[in-house]
Amino acid sequence: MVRRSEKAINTLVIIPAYNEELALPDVLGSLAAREDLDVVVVDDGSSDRTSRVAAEGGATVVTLPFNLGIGGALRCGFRYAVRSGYERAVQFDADGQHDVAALRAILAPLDDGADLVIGSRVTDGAGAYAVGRARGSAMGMLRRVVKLLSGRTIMDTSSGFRAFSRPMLEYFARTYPYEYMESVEALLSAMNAGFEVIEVPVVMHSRTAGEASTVRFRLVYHYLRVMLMLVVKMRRRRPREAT
Amino acid sequence: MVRRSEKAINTLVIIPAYNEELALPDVLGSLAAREDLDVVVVDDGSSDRTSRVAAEGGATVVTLPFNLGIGGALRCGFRYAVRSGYERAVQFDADGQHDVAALRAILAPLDDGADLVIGSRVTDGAGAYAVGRARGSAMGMLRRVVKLLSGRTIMDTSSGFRAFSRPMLEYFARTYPYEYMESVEALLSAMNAGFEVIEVPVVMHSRTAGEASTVRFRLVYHYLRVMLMLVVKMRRRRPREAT
Amino acid sequence: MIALFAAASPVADGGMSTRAHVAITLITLAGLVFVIRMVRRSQLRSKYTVLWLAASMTIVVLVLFPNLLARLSRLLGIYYPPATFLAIAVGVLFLVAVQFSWELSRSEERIRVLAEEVALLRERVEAVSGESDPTTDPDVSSSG
Amino acid sequence: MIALFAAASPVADGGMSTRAHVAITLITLAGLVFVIRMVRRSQLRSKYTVLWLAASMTIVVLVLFPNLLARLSRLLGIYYPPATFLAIAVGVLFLVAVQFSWELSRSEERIRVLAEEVALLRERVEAVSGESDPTTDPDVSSSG
Repeated sequence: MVRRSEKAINTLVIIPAYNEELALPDVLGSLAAREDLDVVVVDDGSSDRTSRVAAEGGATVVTLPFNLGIGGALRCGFRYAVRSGYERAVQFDADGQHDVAALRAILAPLDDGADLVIGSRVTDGAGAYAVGRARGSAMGMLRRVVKLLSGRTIMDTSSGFRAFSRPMLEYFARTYPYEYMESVEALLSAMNAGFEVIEVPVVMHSRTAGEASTVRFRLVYHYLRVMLMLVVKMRRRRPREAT
Repeated sequence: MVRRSEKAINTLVIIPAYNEELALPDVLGSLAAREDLDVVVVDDGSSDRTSRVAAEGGATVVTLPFNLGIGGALRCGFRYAVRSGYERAVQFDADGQHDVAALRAILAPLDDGADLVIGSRVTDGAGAYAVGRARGSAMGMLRRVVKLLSGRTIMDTSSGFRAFSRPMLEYFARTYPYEYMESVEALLSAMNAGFEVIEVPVVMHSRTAGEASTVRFRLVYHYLRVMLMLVVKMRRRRPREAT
Repeated sequence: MIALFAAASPVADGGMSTRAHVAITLITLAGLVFVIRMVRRSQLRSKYTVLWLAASMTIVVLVLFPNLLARLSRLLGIYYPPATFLAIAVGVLFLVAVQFSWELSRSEERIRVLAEEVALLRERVEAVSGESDPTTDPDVSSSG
Repeated sequence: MIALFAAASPVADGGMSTRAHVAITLITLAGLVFVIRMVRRSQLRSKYTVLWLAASMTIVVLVLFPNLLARLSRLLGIYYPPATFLAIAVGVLFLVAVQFSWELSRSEERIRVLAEEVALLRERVEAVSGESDPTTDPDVSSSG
């Protein structure tokens, strides 16, 4: 089932992209310098030229026939990684938020047995990323929920800068959640299934295109929904069998 | 549309398999001795290594993206057989219940114009297959229902060891039922559509992994449901046009 | 039949008048015919068939034996038997709606899986047939 | 409007009190707005739009003309008009549910067909691109 190019590249960068034709070229350009990485862009049913721009940028392009949301695009990327035989993968933002220089830091713990590495914005030692007030309090709330349900303190529960081991990829290829705030749900699900989760501080750029789109009311609704789902669901998971 | 290998193999063995990584190698091994057969394994959304094991065993593998149940897997197999141009096919169990030696007996009647040949466990002359009491009485009930609705006595209405002619394959590729106890429904549907059904006694092994999983209550519900559906549906079918 | 309906005095048994009885019976029978026609055309899966036939039968039984409804009402402490009837109907509808939301969740999940599979297939086909964008890495395009 | 509601004395016309009238009217209007918003966002297929608008309109008519309900109740032999109202609502919901089960059956069948097609396509693509398991029949693998 191994399909990747002949060079012994075993790391895949997964970039979920929805209408990102403007930001994508720079991101792919910065990744092109790294010869040891393959890049797949999952075009989440974009209505602009995202797919074309991604192909021109040298990435493998997987085009979803309609918008599935970030969770669905990621699961598709995980499935691609598993089928193509990659040993590890990194989730990377299409809008230039993540820094290629930070890839080393986020990939290193995988070699020491970590299954899921979270590149965290707010740990001490992280860089210049300024967190707005509303966002900050929301992050605090999620932190408390995660602490309550897993017993562990993860500073940046919703970070989209993450690295995955092969077993983690296989698990998420089947089970990655796709409802709003899927990153928190996925994190808890991984911890519950017994995967080794580690957090490392990374520098992040503030988003180029500001997305303050999450209206306050909807945000509250989604937080309540996520918490309800987590509380209801998280007890049921069986511990993962040893890999 | 003919795609099968150049050798003039016109018989396909269809093996629906759901999480059968343990039993499958032996089954495929015993089939490999027969040079005149092609084998397709329909992996019904297994969560284990069924697909891989099947490919390693030399079979063509068709992998369903999620579990469709035995009826769905079979219909997919029939569709594969029709598209690949096979003249006849045999349904074969992945769990070692069926005997390769019995293939000749079950395939022979097709040459004499039969469309559907049922390898029957309980006809006189069949071998050592021991039928449990609950199963026996259930089989008796089904026999009576089939007799009532078709006027014919079929001893083993739910046998999963069957051979199909090309016209039968084409019919089932479109219409094979997929709800629980689909084998009985398929049998009646074939008889109602005017296909030639024949029953031959065959030796069967008892299942390696016992599946007494059908709880009594559910079983009763399903029997009632099947009978209801059969009674309601079976009158409408048009007689099949001459082939 | 007629005797049964006639016996159903407005208040005593079941609290429904003869007319109401006839109306409900006719409507229920129409529903039964409708469901059976759908099944025959193979347009309805058997689990739904069982559901609707069971619901129709329940109504038929309650209409044919008004005493049953009256007794049930007394048991439940409802003073107006037709209200019991409506309450049962609403309860069934609720269960059906829950079942539907479960089926819809599963269907949506399956559609998502299919969309992902189609996307992966398309990538494969384009790589093999070399028809993806010309600027793509030639190594990948030529692998077909 | 007010006059209409006021005219609806508890028993004479439709048997509903003014308060019940106002409550039902408000709920129905809210439902109408909800349906129209959904349609505007193109989230509702037109067949469902027709269904829900028709249902809402029926309720509005029955509420605005209580005499209609009273007469219908007499016709059906129901002595308590609000029960007629509820019975109609339950009947409509049953029909809707039957319709939904039919739609779900069809959707599920289509999803199944798509899943089978995707599986067959994947087999083809892997055979052609020679990337399926190396132990596969070389004749097939080399055909790409």
